[in-house]
Amino acid sequence: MADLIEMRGIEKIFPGVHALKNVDFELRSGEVHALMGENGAGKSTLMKILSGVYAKDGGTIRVGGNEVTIDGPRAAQALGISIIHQELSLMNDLSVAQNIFIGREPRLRFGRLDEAALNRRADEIFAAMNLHLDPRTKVERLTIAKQQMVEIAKALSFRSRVLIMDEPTAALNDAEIEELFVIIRRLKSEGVGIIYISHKMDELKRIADRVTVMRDGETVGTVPAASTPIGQIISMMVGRSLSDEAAVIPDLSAAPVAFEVKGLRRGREIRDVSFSVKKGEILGFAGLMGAGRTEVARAIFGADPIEAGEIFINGNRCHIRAPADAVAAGIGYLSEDRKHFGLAVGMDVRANIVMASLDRFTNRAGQLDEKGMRGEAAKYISLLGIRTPSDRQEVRLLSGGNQQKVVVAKWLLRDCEILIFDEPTRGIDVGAKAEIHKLLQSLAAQGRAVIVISSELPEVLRLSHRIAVMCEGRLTGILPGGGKTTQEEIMHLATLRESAMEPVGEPA
Amino acid sequence: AQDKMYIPLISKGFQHQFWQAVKTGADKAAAELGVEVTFEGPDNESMVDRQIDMLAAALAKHPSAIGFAALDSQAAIPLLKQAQEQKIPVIAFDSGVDSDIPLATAATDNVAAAALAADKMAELIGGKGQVAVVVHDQTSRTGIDRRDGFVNRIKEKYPDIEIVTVQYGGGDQLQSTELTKSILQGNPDLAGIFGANEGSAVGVINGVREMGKKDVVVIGYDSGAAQKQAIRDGLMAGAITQNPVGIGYETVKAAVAAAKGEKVEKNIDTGFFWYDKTNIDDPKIAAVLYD
Amino acid sequence: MSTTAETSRAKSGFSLGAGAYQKLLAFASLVLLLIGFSLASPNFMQTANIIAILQATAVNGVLAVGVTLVIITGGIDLSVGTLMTFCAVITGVVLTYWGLPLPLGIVAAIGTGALCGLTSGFFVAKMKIPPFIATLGMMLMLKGLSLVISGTKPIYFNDTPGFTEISRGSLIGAVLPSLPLPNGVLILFLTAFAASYILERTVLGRYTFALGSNEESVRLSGVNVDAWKMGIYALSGGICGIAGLLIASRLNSAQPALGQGYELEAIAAVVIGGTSLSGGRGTILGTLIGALIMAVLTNGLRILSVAQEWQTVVTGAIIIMAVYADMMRRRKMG
Amino acid sequence: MSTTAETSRAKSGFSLGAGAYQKLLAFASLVLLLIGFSLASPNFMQTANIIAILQATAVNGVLAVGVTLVIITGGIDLSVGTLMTFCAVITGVVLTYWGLPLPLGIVAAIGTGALCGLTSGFFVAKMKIPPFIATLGMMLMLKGLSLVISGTKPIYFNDTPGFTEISRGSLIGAVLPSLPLPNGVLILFLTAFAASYILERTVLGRYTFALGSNEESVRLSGVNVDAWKMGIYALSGGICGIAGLLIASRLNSAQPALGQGYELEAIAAVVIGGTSLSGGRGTILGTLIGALIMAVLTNGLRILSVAQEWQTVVTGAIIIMAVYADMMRRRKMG
Ligand SMILES: Nc1ncnc2c1ncn2[C@@H]1O[C@H](COP(=O)(O)OP(=O)(O)OP(=O)(O)O)[C@@H](O)[C@H]1O
Ligand SMILES: Nc1ncnc2c1ncn2[C@@H]1O[C@H](COP(=O)(O)OP(=O)(O)OP(=O)(O)O)[C@@H](O)[C@H]1O
Ligand SMILES: [Mg+2]
Ligand SMILES: [Mg+2]
Repeated sequence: MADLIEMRGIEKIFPGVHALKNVDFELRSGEVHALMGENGAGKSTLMKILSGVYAKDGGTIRVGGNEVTIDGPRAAQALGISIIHQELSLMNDLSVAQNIFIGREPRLRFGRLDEAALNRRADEIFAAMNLHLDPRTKVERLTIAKQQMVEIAKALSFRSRVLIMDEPTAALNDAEIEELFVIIRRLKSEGVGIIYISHKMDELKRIADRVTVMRDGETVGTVPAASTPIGQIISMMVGRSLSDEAAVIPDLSAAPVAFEVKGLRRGREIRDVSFSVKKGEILGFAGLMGAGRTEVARAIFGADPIEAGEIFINGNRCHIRAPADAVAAGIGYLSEDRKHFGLAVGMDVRANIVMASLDRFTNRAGQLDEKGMRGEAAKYISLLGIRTPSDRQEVRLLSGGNQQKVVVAKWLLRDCEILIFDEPTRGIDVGAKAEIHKLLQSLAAQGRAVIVISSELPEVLRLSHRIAVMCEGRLTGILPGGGKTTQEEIMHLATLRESAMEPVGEPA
Repeated sequence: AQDKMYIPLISKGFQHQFWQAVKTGADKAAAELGVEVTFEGPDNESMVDRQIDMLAAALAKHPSAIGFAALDSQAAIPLLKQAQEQKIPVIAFDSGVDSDIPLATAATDNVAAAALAADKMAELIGGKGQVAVVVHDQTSRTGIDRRDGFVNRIKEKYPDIEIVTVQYGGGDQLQSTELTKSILQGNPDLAGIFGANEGSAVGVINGVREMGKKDVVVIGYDSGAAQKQAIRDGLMAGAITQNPVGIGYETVKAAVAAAKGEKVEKNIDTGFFWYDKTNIDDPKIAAVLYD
Repeated sequence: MSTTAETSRAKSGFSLGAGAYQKLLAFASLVLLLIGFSLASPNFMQTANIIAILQATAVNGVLAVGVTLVIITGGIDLSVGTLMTFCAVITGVVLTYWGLPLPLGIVAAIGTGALCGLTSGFFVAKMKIPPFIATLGMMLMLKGLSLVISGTKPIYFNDTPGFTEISRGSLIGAVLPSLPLPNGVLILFLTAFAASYILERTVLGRYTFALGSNEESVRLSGVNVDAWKMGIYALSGGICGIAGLLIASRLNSAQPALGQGYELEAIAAVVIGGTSLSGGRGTILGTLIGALIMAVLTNGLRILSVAQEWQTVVTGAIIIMAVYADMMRRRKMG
Repeated sequence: MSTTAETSRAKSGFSLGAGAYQKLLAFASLVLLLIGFSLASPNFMQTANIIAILQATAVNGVLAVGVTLVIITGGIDLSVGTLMTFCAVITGVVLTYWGLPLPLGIVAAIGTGALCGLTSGFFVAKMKIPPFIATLGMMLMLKGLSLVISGTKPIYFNDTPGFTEISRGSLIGAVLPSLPLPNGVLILFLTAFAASYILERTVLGRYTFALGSNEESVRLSGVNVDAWKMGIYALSGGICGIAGLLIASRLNSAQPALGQGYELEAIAAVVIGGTSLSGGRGTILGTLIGALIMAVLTNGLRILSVAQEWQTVVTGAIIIMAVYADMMRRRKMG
């Protein structure tokens, strides 16, 4: 059978970055072809060329055996290629259904819109995805995860021959990932070719047929997914092998409580949440999408208002009304939504890294210490392996994973006593993820209190000294970390609806 | 205040010194005659429809009489008819209204006044040479009348004088200053400049001063502290002044008379005067000048 | 779920009459102003004055409706005022200089407006010139051309009987003598209704919001963004043409020097009406209310015989307060 | 690698002198205009005229520098023109009515400007009123207050010897008689240099860019966003105070009616200079060039004695072309 897509010798050069060097890639119909590689390896760039977002600087593309020129998104759509972009690009002010069918609205005569048909069709797609979402909801009201689901629905609505998924699961929880895989399998059986990009190694075995690995803008090789050990794929990606150690839980019985929250509430989103973190402890937060973990973190940080609740730092009551108060009190919060809340993407890497710590680089006259900032930026660029031509590169030009590393660097540099990381490793490659885990552990070892919110259960299990689980705005229980807790126990608490409300584990 | 007669004056402008002088005259008459007067005008003389809105609001207050300086006579006719129906007498001021509704008009003949400026210019530059004109507005009645009055007189009577350019500075002193400097730069042999209202005239003085051109004859229009000073200092040869205080005063006086049903004179010519270094302190002239 | 759906429907707010509760609240600042002025002066709340206010709103209102469309795309249009004048002048040329019949004059005004709008749209969409500059340039060009074409003097419409009826006559008054609403006001409402319909119910409207929301994402969806954008600017220009007709008819003349400064007032009405200058959200109803707030304010202060310099001060303060009250209300409503 | 680094450093563009290549290119439209006018008229390229052009740039240039700061934060300031006038009037009150010494007048002008800017900033940052409305309200209030305070008449500075020297005198000319640059121009350059320094080298400047880039992310970095924003508006207001001094000194009087319309010209200079109205990027150097382009254009067309109505048309067209050329250049450079 002829390849559905055949890309040969693809070249792409950005100012200062040779992003793709003679890259080959092919896709058969009815296969899931995973594209792997470190942050900045060139995966998204290759896919943007295939979907008509970027023009290639060299090489050929064949679709169904015929050489084609793809000069725009419309051309790609005409060839039956659709894409879920890594960076969400939805229209916030429009409804979900309006977003999905933008450019293809069902119309009545005289250019009038058939809104009813629009919503009906969106409903049909959601039903097929087993997703409960009102098509009339405005996108800006959705969480990142739901927005991701909308992007997926939009791509599905094209009924394409080729579907590119650039990190579709980065924002998703296990339950949604499972739904997505059901859809992928169905599409596969219908003969659709799927290109799948992810940094979650476990997904490879579950869904991929073949794996192509890229490194530094070059193809390293293509291997069958089933018969190749994960370790080998990782070493193809990072050029070395990684060891995967479980968390060693220190004895914290003597450690003082660094941070305590009592009776935090706001409407239906946060319902009487209380917990504490000791110095040197990593408290993991698990829960399904919409459980309210982000809400709790933002409320603590003063980013959103609260109705009731007290916050204690080292035993002293703290009044936090704005993020500035929180940071002054020694709390740092890394947001799950880097594009909107984490980065000024139009500014350079250096400026973003120092954004939360500018007072440290300012003299009495308000003058900035450019040299000092350059030094710190350089330190974190090498520490986290941020792939960027220089620390003056605008952040929007970095790959998704490297942008995430910049946010991480920002909070590492700020050096807070209490650190809240919301999905810190979203979109970060395996190698760097291990680095970040090590960093978090060393922060805790230095006596900091660390809270990690993660939708990846393995990450929660690997990092946490204790695991808090939330469901529908309530803290349903706190479980011990390390090897003592299983995924099933967490899932039980994460789905403990109000009817069965009775906190388990240690009293909150 | 209920029994007090109320007379709104809708003028062509408000912030400029000329209009403030008209307002002074109106207020003076109001105090003497024991009536209440309000004075309003749009920001600039192109805002015909804004003036109509002002007139409409004034009519809604059921005044005893109205004073009106029309930016465009025709545009106001429906409202003037409405005033006529409601038996509200209308007195025109500053320039006439092309209609027989106004019972009286208190105005200056701008064309004749500008022609006098042209005569003085010709006299001062010796009947030949290049002159330029800086006007405040290209489309308003006063702008057109003063420009045409000046330009036509030169064309008719002084064939050896060339008008090299007519430019419009919106009556803004700074803009008129820059404009004058460019004119002087572009026409190095210029003999004289006529500034057609206070802002233009002051701008011309500033421009001439900044360019250091001592031999350019400057003729202005209206008065104001800066122009008076310039005439005393010899920077400005002289200027035409109207009698804005008189215009305001006569308008209110006529309006009160008309409201009482008395007969009023149809044309109240408040006159215009040439003033220069020699007569600026003459009590008759000083009375019509304002700061 | 149903709550969300309802809220979002109310927000999108089509149809000038429906969706009672939230709509009524949106009027709050306006209603407060009306009550205040009524109490302060018996001359305010009278049919003749209310009609005067509405008529004062007509031209600015129509311009504001036009510019709302452009602002929702995330653009701005500084040329609306001078474009209005330019259309009036062209109508004057067609009707008075060439002596053609009235319908052709109307077509000329709207056609000229649409064409100029299309040109601005071309500058913005195809030449990628920032809307501020493109329409600033357009504003200056049209300002100059109006003077050139008219010979810097007003063109009167005395030879076109019935021309003044466009704005001053009253079709409604002919049927209902107790409601002598001038046609100009009727035209404002019809224009607003049509624009609202287009915005909420047609593809063009959908792309208007989409462009303002996230232009790049619309482009990535394969939509011919440039063409639609030009269409929106053309529509907005056509609406300015209507404003040109209204003002020419009201003044029975095309005044070539008029128009500059009107863009600021129109944009102010739009923003007071809750449309965001960063695009993606806005309603025509809001714009109408914004325009009315400004007209009521100006008229009311005049009726109270407030000194002119204080009128300006008070207007500035009330605009800030009205918008602040509106922000508070919306924040409370979630 | 090094190319990108260089480009981005050049983009940030501090220091009016350095970074030669790209800076020179940014002048392209300006240089083209200068060459064109020089060829067209021998009277254009003369010391006196160049100085006249620079002097004509001074007031608008200073205002544009001030408004650049606000625009980079993603805001807008419509009140700059009337604020300038208000500051001039206050200076008049201090110097002429109260008879206080000159330095106090200068402090009063800049202080008043900063205070009014702070107030606008308060409306925007604390009351969350959209900058367009907040500064529109401010514009109207200041316009009215200038008239009220001055009693609707100009305040002259005849009793303050040396006041006119602020703008008209020439410190440089006293040292270098061949370069009689008026102090007004010198003040423009100093203001621009200081603003540029603040923007590129200080925390305030860093936050100016950051706010325009992504205000929410700055807030979530624990920065007291509101305070910094108010600071930026205050700084911008203080700069308008300098403009007030310049214009008062130039006219030897505070003209209370002047100022409206200046905001559009200032914003135009900023946008022509490449600063984006959506915030996050911009340079003072660009603004200076934008202001110069406008001044050269106006002056040149007048020198050529182009009829005024055509001047307007040509100005509009050239502004569009200049910005288009600039866009092309930048796109080519990547
Ligand atoms: N528009 C651009 N301009 C300049 N450089 C770019 C641009 N887009 C991408 N790059 C650079 O190209 C390289 C490849 O980026 P790409 O987004 O393809 O990486 P990726 O493999 O998708 O990484 P990730 O896993 O982090 O998403 C990176 O070094 C990135 O900085
Ligand atoms: N802008 C919003 N408007 C209304 N409801 C919202 C909004 N944002 C979030 N919610 C609701 O708040 C609740 C918690 O949201 P959120 O998804 O952020 O929690 P989370 O536990 O952090 O989940 P995630 O795993 O996605 O990070 C959900 O019920 C969600 O629907
Ligand atoms: Mg990527
Ligand atoms: Mg979350």
